[in-house]
Amino acid sequence: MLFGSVLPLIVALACAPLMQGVITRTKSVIAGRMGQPLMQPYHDLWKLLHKGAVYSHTTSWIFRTGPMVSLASLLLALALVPFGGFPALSAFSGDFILLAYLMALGRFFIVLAALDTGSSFEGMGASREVTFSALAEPALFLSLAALARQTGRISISPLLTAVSWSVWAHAAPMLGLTLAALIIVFLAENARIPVDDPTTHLELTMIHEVMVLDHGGPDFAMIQYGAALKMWLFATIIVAVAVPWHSGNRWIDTAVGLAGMLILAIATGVIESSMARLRLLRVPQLLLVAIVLASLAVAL
Amino acid sequence: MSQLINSVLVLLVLTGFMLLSSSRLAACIHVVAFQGVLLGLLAILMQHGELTVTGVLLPLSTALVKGFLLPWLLFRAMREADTVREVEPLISYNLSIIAGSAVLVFALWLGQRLRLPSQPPSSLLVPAALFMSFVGMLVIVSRRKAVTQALGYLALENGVYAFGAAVALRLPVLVELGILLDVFVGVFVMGIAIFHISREFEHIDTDKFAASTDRPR
Amino acid sequence: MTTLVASLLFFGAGAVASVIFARRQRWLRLFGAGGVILGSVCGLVPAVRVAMGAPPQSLRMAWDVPYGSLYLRLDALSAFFLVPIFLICALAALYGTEYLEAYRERKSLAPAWFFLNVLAASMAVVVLANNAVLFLMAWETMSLSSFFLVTFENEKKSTRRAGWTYLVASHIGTTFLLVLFVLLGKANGSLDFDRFGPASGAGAFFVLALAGFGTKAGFVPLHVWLPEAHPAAPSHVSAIMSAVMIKTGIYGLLRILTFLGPMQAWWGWTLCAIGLSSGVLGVLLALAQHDLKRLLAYHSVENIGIIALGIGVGIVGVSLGEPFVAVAGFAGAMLHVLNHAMFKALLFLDAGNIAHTTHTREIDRLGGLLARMPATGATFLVGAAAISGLPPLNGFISEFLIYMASFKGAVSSGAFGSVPMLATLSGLALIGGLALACFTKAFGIVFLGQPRSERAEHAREAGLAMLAPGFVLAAGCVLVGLFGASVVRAMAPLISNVTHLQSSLIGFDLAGAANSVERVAQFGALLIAMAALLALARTKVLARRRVSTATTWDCGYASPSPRMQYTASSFAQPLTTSFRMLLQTREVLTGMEETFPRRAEFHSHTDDPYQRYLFQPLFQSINRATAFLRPLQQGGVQLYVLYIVVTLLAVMLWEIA
Amino acid sequence: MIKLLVLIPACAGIVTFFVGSDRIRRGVLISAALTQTVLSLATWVVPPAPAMGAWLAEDPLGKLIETLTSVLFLAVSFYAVAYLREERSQTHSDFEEGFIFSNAREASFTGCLLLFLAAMTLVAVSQQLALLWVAIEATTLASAPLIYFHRHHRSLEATWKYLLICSVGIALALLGIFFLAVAATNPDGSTIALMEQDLRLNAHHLNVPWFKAAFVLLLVGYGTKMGLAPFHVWLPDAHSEAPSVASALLSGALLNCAFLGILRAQEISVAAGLAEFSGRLLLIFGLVSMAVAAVFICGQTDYKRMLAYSSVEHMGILAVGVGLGGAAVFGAVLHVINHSLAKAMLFLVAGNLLAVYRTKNTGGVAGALSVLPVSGALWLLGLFAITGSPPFGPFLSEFTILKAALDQGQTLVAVIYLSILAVILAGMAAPALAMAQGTPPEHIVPARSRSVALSAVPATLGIAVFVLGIYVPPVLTRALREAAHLLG
Repeated sequence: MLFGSVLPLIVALACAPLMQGVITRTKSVIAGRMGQPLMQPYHDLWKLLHKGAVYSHTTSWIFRTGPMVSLASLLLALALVPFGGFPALSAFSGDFILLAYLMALGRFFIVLAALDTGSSFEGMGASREVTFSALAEPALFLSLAALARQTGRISISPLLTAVSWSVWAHAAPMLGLTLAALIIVFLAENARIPVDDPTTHLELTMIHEVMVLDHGGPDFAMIQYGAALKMWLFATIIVAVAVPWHSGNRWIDTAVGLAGMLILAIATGVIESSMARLRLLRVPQLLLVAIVLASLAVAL
Repeated sequence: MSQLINSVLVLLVLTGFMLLSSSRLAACIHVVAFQGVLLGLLAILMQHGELTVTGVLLPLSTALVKGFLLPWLLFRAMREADTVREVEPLISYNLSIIAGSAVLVFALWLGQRLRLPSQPPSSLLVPAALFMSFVGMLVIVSRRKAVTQALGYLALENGVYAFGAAVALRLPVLVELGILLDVFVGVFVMGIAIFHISREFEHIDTDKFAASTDRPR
Repeated sequence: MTTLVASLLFFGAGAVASVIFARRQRWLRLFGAGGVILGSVCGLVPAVRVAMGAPPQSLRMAWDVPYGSLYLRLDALSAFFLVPIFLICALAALYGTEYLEAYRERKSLAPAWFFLNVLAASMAVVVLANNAVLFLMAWETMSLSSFFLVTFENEKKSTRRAGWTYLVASHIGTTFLLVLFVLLGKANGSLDFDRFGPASGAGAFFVLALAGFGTKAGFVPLHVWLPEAHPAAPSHVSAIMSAVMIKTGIYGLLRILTFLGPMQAWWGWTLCAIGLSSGVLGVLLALAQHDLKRLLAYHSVENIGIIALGIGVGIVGVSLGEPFVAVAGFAGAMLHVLNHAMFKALLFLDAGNIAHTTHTREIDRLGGLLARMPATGATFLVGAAAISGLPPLNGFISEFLIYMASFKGAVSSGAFGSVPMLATLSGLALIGGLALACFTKAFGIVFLGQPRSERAEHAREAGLAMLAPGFVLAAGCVLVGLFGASVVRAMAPLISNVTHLQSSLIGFDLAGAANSVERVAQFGALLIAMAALLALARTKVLARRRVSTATTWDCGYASPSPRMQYTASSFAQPLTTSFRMLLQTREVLTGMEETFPRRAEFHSHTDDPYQRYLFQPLFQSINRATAFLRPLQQGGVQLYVLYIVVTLLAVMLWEIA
Repeated sequence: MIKLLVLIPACAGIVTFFVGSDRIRRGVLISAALTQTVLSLATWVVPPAPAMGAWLAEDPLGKLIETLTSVLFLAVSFYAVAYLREERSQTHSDFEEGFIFSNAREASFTGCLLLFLAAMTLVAVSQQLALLWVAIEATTLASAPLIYFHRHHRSLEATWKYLLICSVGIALALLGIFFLAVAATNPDGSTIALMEQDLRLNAHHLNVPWFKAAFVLLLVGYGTKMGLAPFHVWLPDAHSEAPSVASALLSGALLNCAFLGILRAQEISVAAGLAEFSGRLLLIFGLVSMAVAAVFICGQTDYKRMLAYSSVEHMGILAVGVGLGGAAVFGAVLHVINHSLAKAMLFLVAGNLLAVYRTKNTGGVAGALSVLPVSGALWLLGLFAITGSPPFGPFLSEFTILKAALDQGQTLVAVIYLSILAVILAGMAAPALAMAQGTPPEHIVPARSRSVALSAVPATLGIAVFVLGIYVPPVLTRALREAAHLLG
């Protein structure tokens, strides 16, 4: 049993960077390039872990703490999410509030670390990060509330397990709307196009990437790994809602879940390739759309 | 008897109109002095024939104070003030008289509404007294000089007194004297004030008082 | 009860001693602060005991005042408010001993100590009073003494202005309370609280209480005095006012709820609406501020909004017959009262440390203070994380309970009943996100990066008396974050008092809520452990590598200067622009005209919208009306007599005819 | 004993006119005030026998007003001695317009003060309504010279207005008394004596229309003297131009005496079962007075005028209290005491401010707390007391009136009452706070040592206001109950 609960965590820890690799690969394929290997994120992390560190004179202990706290909070958050047929390591009423706020805690420290450098570019990124996440938060909570209303559960692990085809059958529009809202939140929170462009090299236009300009070595590895975990976490929720396959056999369910993750990664790559990044001023509107979608999902 | 009372009352009403229409300050003081004498007469007439010592002495002293002493004070104040001896009304004399007539009508109406509990010797009593008081106030409101206002106050007081006399009020002597003393001191103090005003302002026009206002400046 | 009376006597003695030793600085400090600290410590003992479940105590004495009696009662509700009051007062007094020294040369400190004692005593009596006259007297004494503390630096015009606003606002608030208590007295035949009971017209009472107590608590739109008065006061007083004094408004509201009988759903909805607008507007306005203490003051509006949300959800829960929603809502609100007291006092005291050494509260003039004031910075970080509602600190626990209540309410009620719950939910989420933005700004700009001015450059760490309260409060934030469950469990009598629900129901649901809180706390502990583990790993890894320092990467620009750093205003700009409609920020941009512009200036200023569009026009129109009538008194005697004549005739005609 | 109450100050007053030595004259003032106060306090222990055929007698209401007047006068006379000592120099330059003026002779000022006290005492103890009238008019005449102490044109103007307008008002009150006499005449010609008690006992035999008319006249007449709007117009001028000693007495004692005149009429009206009619009138005039005061307090730039308008406001509150009847009357009578003490204190403090800052303009006074610490603190205390904040006396009385209004279901009255009080607080606090707080103008020096009495007297009054706010002695409560008993 314990192994079953730890499994989602192990899968997440192991496969999270792979998801980024899949997205990058998808984009290269669509662009007609060969692209980097699927395992490139792992290589990157490995290389970073073996580097030294360079710190700016202006920075303080906050700058060094930021990546650790951020990674720690994401690791704990993952313990709350189920995967495939396996329940989460821990579940209690209201745990998704903790989930959301653990991510907020991580963000809090990353943002402070960015401000610690005194660089105006990182300040700019930090400012955008807090702006967009402040707007993404209500959308996330409303989406979760919509799911909670459909399933009658207020704990994330039972809630996601309770979503089934029968729920879809009788509340398809609501779940659809919720899913749409969740996908927007997913894109925004993980700094994907159309909100942010993870591959841009112009500091003025970036959000997440610009915040971590000054980090290097193991610190940067922690941040990158944390980002991968965060994407995995959101993706898990989306997949659990979109592919509520409960065959009875946990291993089959897990395989289905992994397939779902793959599809989502590819879909993200497709979205990124087919869309341009939005103007920064338009991003709040996109998030507002997410809020409206989620509210509709709850109210209906 | 009641004819006599009636004629005194009519005379009192006439003095009211005279007060409103005279343009000379001195004439006005004379009119008020005459009112004082008439009041004394009225008070004696209202004694119902049973003349007592106090019943005669009080009206006499009233006549003395109101008819001679106070007018004298006012004359003195006027002389000391030594300014233009015109009345200088704020509204024209014609308008004053019209206002006076209106007030008379009002007084008559009020007299109708407020019936005396016991049958009065003359139906004119209450209206005439009220009319006199109103005229006093009218003078205060419509005249410029401090002296005229003191005069108006006196006329008002006369009206009130006339009412007292008219309803044959038997106030204790002490009170009557007290009232008289108050009026006397009042006018006396006013006279002093007028004297100071004339020295301080070089005019005694109270409508130019404006040092203490709350008008937004 | 004897201990409580002794505590009040200590305050009294402190006040008297402050007058007697007005000219002896050392004695003044000793007795002024000693009175507050001794009184608070003395009062904490019974307060904590009753809060943890000891039976209520009361004391009644005759009092020769119309309708009054000296009737004090310490029950769970009072005790729960009394604990933070005493705690914060004692710490603030300790802080004041050092903080006020800066004013010693310029002015007498006697009023500051005198009124601090009076304020502490009057707050205690407010929550203890069991008679309306006594309550009102203590209430106004509290307002007056805090008014004098607010205007301590009255040589500044802005402070005097703030004082006036505060005075007028609290007076208007009290006016509603006068009516409220008189009507309650009329309905129940006595002005003693224990005679108050359910009466017809409960809705009207509720509205009156909302207006009266809401003014003190700072509910939007009655909050306008708050961002003026709190920053103007000396920092330890700001801490008391923001942390506990405005909570007496919440106390009053809850106390009134205990009288009113069955709760109606619309009360809850109203409170939710007020809470939402206070929370969102409070945090948005805070984001737009440039003054650190003003920013904190607006956060008080925000947090009061969160508390109102909790109470509102709780009331809706009671009226819908959902005990869990009710219990979690009220428990969250109550816990947030305690938590906000701790972290807001902490933040104000730290802001005081900063103002003390740099003589400025302008966020954009500060920077890099963490290196210069490490202890202040660390405690401020704890406070900032706590107020943003981040685990594992106390702010998260209370918000967590309110979230849970509204989730539960949204799940189990019909479409109609779920609307306020969902509004609360998304509102809380938005508030949480914005608060995070605001405090990353506050902490990031003030403490991180490089100093933006000479003053910040030479900042020095405060002394022990000013740091110790911060440590205590920071520790409190962590401890409540980790052991909040036991506090929640102790709230059963209090919640049954307010909600009139059966205690068995409350016990069950409270246990449920407490269990979740406990799990959260476990995660908090794990989080700390995990972070420590990672830190260990990182040190291990880096130990063998080269660690060097360099200039901040600035796109290749070699010598960045402090002036090039991002500022607080620019940090908040995307959000203030998004909410332009609510904030109406005024921006003035000059310069940038020639090809090589010499000088460009940019100012932005955000007025309080209610101040600007509601209260200023209101007071201006009163002024205009009086100015319009003033020519009535124009000086001429004739006119004056005419007034008399006309009035006389009019009344005669009216009454006689 | 009752006669002595009136005669002591009267004789002392006449004597002082002729005393040349400052020292003796001041001694006479203090000792007369002291004796009178002791006597009037003695009447609380030993009820005095009625005098002059029961024309002079002490009923609970009269006793209260009388004692209050004596005590206040005693306090003010201590202040006055110190004040006169400071004002010794004969010529002053006016601080508003800069001209040179002199003061009136100190002998006549002191004499008039004492005569004023005698007249006020007579008002309080008269049971005969016409005698009451005589006494009230006498207060006008005795106090007019007090206003004209500083010999310059503004004070003269104020004196003239005071004299003329009050005389006109009082003349109307006399007419009212005559009307009352008519109302007291039975159709058979027999009359009820114009004694308070007789009228009250035979109130049901009164002729109603005449009584109503009489009440209106008395209300307008005495209301003029009391400062009910719109008859209050003389009041701000007189109270602001008079020296502070006189202002304190005018506001603190004289207004009560005029109020007593109205209360006498109200007692009869209540006995006659016409409380509804007279109460309504009082209520309306009370609220109008409060509103008018609010209008002129907001934006007021002269602090003595501000205090004067505040007196108008409080007279309005008294009228509202009595007009409401029931428990509110108790509040109103209590408020008489609270207002007198607080307002007298404020005027005396204003005198101190005036002496140092040499301006009556609120804008010219700042930082009083640092220049005159005691006076500055008392100024703030007075501000909060007079605006009805706890823990000061006026709060309790205003609260009692409010409670009565709401208990009677007069919600509209309560709402108007409270809103006006709020506006007045806002209007008064802004300038008054700025006066006490802030930094004093540079040319102001707290130099010259001032007599202790100048701050001790207002401080004593301030303490009294505070004590009455947290403790109403049972003996006072009983006296107030008795006094309120006959007023419905």
